[in-house]
Amino acid sequence: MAEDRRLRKRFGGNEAVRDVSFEVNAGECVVLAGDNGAGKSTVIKMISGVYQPTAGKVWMNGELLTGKTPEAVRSAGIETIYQDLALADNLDPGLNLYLGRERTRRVLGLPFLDRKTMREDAVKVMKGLGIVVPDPAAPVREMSGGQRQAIAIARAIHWQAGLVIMDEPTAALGVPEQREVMALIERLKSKGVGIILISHNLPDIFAAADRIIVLARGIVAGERRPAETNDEEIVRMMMGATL
Amino acid sequence: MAEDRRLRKRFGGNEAVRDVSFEVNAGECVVLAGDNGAGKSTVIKMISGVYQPTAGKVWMNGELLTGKTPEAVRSAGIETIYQDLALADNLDPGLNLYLGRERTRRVLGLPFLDRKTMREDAVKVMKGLGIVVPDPAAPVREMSGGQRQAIAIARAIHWQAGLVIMDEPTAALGVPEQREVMALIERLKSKGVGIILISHNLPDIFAAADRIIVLARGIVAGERRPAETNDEEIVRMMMGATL
Amino acid sequence: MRSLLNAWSWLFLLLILGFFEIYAQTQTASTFLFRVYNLQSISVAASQILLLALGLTLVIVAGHIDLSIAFSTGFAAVVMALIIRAAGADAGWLVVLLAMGAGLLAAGLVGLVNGWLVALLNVPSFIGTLGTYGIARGAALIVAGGATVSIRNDHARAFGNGHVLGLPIPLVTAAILALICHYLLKHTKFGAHTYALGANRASVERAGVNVKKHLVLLFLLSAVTAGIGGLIYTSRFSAGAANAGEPILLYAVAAVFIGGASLTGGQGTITGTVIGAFIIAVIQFGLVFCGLPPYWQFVAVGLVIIVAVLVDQSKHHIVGGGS
Amino acid sequence: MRSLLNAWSWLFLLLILGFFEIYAQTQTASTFLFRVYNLQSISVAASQILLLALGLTLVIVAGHIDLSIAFSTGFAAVVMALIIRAAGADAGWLVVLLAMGAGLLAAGLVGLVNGWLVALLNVPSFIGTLGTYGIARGAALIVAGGATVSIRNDHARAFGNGHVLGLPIPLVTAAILALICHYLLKHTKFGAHTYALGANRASVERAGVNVKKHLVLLFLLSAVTAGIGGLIYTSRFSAGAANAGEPILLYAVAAVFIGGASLTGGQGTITGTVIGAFIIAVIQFGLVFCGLPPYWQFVAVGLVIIVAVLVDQSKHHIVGGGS
Amino acid sequence: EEDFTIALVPGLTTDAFYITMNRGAQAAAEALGITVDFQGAEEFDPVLQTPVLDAVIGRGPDAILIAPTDSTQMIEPLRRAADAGIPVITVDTFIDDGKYQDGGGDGDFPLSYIASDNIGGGRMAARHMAEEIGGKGKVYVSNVRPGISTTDQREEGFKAEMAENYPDIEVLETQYNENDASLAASQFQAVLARNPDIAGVFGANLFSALGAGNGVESASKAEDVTVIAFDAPSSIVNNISSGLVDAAIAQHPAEIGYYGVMTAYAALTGQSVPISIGTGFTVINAENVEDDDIAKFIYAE
Ligand SMILES: Nc1ncnc2c1ncn2[C@@H]1O[C@H](COP(=O)(O)OP(=O)(O)OP(=O)(O)O)[C@@H](O)[C@H]1O
Ligand SMILES: Nc1ncnc2c1ncn2[C@@H]1O[C@H](COP(=O)(O)OP(=O)(O)OP(=O)(O)O)[C@@H](O)[C@H]1O
Ligand SMILES: [Mg+2]
Ligand SMILES: [Mg+2]
Repeated sequence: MAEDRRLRKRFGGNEAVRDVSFEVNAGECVVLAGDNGAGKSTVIKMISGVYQPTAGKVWMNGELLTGKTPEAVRSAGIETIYQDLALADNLDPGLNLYLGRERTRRVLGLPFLDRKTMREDAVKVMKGLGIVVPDPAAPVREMSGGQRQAIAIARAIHWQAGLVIMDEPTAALGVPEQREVMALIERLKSKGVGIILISHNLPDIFAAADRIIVLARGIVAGERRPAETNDEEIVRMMMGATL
Repeated sequence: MAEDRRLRKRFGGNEAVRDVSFEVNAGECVVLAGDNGAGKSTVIKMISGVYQPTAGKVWMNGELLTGKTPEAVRSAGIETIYQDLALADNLDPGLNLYLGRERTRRVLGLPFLDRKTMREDAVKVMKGLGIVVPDPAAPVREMSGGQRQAIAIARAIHWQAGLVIMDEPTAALGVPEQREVMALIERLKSKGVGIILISHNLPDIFAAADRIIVLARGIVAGERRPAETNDEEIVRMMMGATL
Repeated sequence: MRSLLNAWSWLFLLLILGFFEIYAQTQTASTFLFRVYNLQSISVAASQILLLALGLTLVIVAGHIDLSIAFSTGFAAVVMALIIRAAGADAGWLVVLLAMGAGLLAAGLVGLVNGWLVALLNVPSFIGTLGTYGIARGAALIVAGGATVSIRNDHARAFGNGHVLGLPIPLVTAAILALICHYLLKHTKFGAHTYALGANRASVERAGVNVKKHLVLLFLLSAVTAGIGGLIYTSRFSAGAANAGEPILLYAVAAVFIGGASLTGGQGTITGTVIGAFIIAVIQFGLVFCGLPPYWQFVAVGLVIIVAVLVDQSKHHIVGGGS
Repeated sequence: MRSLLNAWSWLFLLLILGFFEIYAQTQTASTFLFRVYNLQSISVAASQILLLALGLTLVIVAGHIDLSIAFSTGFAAVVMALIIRAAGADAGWLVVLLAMGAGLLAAGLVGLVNGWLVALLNVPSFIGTLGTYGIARGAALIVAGGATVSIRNDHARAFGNGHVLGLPIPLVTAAILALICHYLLKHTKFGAHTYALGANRASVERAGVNVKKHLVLLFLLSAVTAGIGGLIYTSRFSAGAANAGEPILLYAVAAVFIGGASLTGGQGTITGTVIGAFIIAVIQFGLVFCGLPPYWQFVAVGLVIIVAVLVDQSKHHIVGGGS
Repeated sequence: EEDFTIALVPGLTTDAFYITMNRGAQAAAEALGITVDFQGAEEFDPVLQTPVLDAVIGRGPDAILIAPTDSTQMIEPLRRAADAGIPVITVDTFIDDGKYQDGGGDGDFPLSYIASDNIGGGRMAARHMAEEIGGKGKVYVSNVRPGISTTDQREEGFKAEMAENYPDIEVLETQYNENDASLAASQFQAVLARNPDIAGVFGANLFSALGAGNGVESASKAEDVTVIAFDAPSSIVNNISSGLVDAAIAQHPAEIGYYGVMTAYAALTGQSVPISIGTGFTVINAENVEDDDIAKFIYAE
């Protein structure tokens, strides 16, 4: 479904990612694992259009995505949860959920933002993740770390995407919420949605992954199916290049 | 050593924290556990002087801290790792490490920032955490999520603090780095440093804690020693109030 | 709760009005507030400020600034005047409308250049619009031959000094534009994106919004509302002056900031800006009305601006917020 | 690598100088660059801009703005002139120094008020300093009785128009202040905190820095450097004018932004500001030197400002950075 | 015949008065076959005029005609021209005491001063005002901003004349409008609200008068309030025709420019020149505004 071929990204003198190639099939969850600074976030930003690769190409269902804007990538059916969440801090959860695809209702023929419905939807989606927001009309600036992350997750899963990219989606979540997200990934997979997951949590990685791709210092150190490997090997592959 | 008595914080109409009291002894690690939005970060911000409590008091070694600025709290020997990291994105890791306590050297009697030494120190401290920064002169804006978190950790442990507060310090860290931080906590404890740790990771909580205080919806749902309890009970206490 | 936020600024405006009313009653045994004449004068002055401030509010909410409106106004004013003059003394309604259209086009051109610079070339808006400030100024002066272009046209004059339902036309124009801008900022996707842009550009970009197009539209809007200010100016004074907008720029920016906007973006409302513009117009009128010596007026205007914001600050302490 | 960043602005400055030199050689068979007179005139003009822009740079790096410097300059100029005039025609060095001290105190007062408003009362700096802009303006006019306070004092005149080692004293003063500000911003804790403040106020506060004190010092610094501009003004022109700083404010802000600062703070350098001020001074002098008609000069200055920033932008594409 | 280059530095470049002065200067230049360069600053301000003057000196003209923006502040900058051997003639405004070549004062070096005197113009405006309002009532001056010598002098002359000769006329506080016609209109309306019996306004420059005229119109007081304007660009003349402005004191800027260039030429060709040349004023009002011989005093646009 989605395919990345020989992606490469250079920041000034630092080559953060080199020759990373992999593909994701429908209904499959590919985990990108790797130590801090290995280049995981850089890879997914190249897929989602935030960074332009220095070299390499990205396809989705045969369509070339390289060089497209985040706008075009999103409308090609790829939703992304960024590690820095990318929320508009001054807007409420409802508007953040619908950012770029706001719901409107017509009054005298003119479209008006339907804040109420959007807020209610946000409360509903977040409840599905186990998160209760005390004041859904408050800007997300005033939310706790986990509440903010839940909004970012809600934003990505609320749409009918073909591929969902998740960059450490559970980092700030509580235990029950983490379980909800893992269950969610299973549900998405069963609907045929492809998933790229980045995580540092080994149990989660093994639970969710169909394939694990290990990055080390910007290159692919190896690829394994969870059944074929174990914690120790994966950690060794991650460190391989850092030591 | 440090004591918090009946802390309470109200944001507009939302009472985020109510009647939270606990104390930390030298060389002890107290874990604040709780679901997302339970009020953990709010409690530690009241201790570190970022928020003024609506009611309640904080003492450190008999000295009243309530009403003091973050500046005064920090010089009373309390270092804090904030969940949002609180880094100056446009400065390099060295300056972030030393922010507020910069090193200078004298040239013709005038103090000049000693950027080089500060950078080297930053590289050293981060290496101790298992993190390698490709360009130590780059602003931290250009660092990966884990690298940024390592800088925030480095900043708190680099000083001779009596109490170190850590708000989800390992959320963005890789597996080996998480282990380093756990080892670090042990080292600090053995030096007599008190620790308040916030974490969502149950194995870490049980490994590090001398006492676990569970917050649920802004109140203390219970306090346990790790030996007296288990995962399930802690999770039940966290959820108790949210369900 | 949140909808009451602006209540403080309203209150402050009422307070100044009350102060001047008491002054009028006790010192001059007349009234300040209950004279149509005073209200009209104040509202026309506020309108001229608003015409620069309305579009600017959206630009500032998005975290940018537009200095060039100072001369977008003048450019539009001069172009309109030139066309009417070229058409001769007894040009009809159609010519006046045409001239207005041409004036707006001229202003819109400045807006497009700003948008191009800021959105596509990534020039910081302060410096980019300072550049077009110079260019629009030069262009207006060159077109006008340096001086003010005076016209004699009863239609234009009727438009600038006439009334609709007893309300001065500049006020009506500003009110309609304020409604449109309020609708845009508060009730449309465009407005939501504008707020988000001011808080975190990445959030909007990654949400799949075409930020470049959005920025171009913002600068176009601010140039066009300022241009309408120029049309009103030419009609009111029967003269198109290249520097019509320049002295008002600072007041316009002040109105936006008094209205609750901030340099860093993400904040501000049209209601706030409207109140801000009226606060400025009321004190300028009121201080003269009270007979305050001119230099003291500078001091008093400065003080009132500061107090207006302090009053606005106090709401945060009451409604909540950390530290 | 990083230290080369400014190279582009230098290059651009050299480019304009080169352009004017070629013009001079080919069109007037003279030289632009190799005449002491031209260099001195340009550097004195740049100095007057710099004296407002230097302190302002630090304020802008910290994410704030200071509009009141326009009249801190005038306030200092008027106070200095009044004291010298009061002391009579043949007042000695001591009186002049004393008068300068008093002028600085006056400017410093404005800075303290700004600091108090912004740091302690949390008034946004744009609007707070716009308020003190009005107040300082009124105060300067009231103190001066509305007019320019002219003096006759050979010491003051020698100071404003004299030379040290062949360099005009205004240039020497600006150069010394530039060095001090550069040292402060680049090499001290104070500077590091200023940058951090512009990027993330919370980072500095939580690091245990007294941010309020820091802000007060920043506004004091900017008022005092602007005040020194006022002293130079009074000495150069043998007259203290209340609006001495006003016409240069926009150029000063432009110099800071051309030098790489941004509205949102956290960026900018003194070297950049110095280059910015010289770019402005060179084109203003050079365009007159070339005999470009005045209105075209507005256009040309606008264009050069934009191009200066575009050149500055291009470095980012070469040195790196995402998206 | 020599090809001289003379620089004309106005008080500001964007004012009809100085643009008209330039027309006169160019006419003289054409007649003499020499070149006149028009170079000035955007605002009437010594801080802005000085760098322009410095650059003009750097260009090395044969003579400089300048309207100094301040009588004391421009002495030092102009001395640099004199030191460079460039003859200086001041037009419209002066430096020091305005009496040159008499051996007194710091600014004694210019060769000649050619102007209509602004204080005198202010006095003339006052006399016309007094005549129109019948010698009694309240009037005020609408002015740009404090610190501009020409407009300050018009105000000064106006007030002095009133104080000396018209004891029954009360001159209220001056109002400063920053060159914003809209603010000038609002100020008139506020003054009127405070003083319903206001009898007249003296608009010290174009925008002050335009604004006052508009304020009078909005208040429907065109019959009762006398507006006297200073300077006569055609926008004011239009307002005279339509009755909003009662009279304008027109200076003769084209004459000033013409005589300025002629004087400079005379000096450059070694002839002696008068130390001062006064050009007159013309009062334009509804009676003469349509006259053909008045048309030449209306400023260029
Ligand atoms: N905008 C940037 N400019 C310069 N260097 C960057 C930039 N973004 C990332 N880098 C560098 O590229 C490398 C890879 O970063 P990346 O964020 O992809 O790591 P990651 O694998 O996501 O790590 P983590 O697990 O810590 O989030 C790091 O060394 C980082 O410092
Ligand atoms: N500045 C603020 N203004 C208003 N409400 C706030 C603010 N900060 C936090 N809150 C609210 O207070 C509650 C507690 O927040 P807090 O950040 O303390 O939670 P937490 O326990 O740290 O959660 P997490 O594990 O998700 O970080 C939340 O409901 C949050 O929305
Ligand atoms: Mg990452
Ligand atoms: Mg938290």
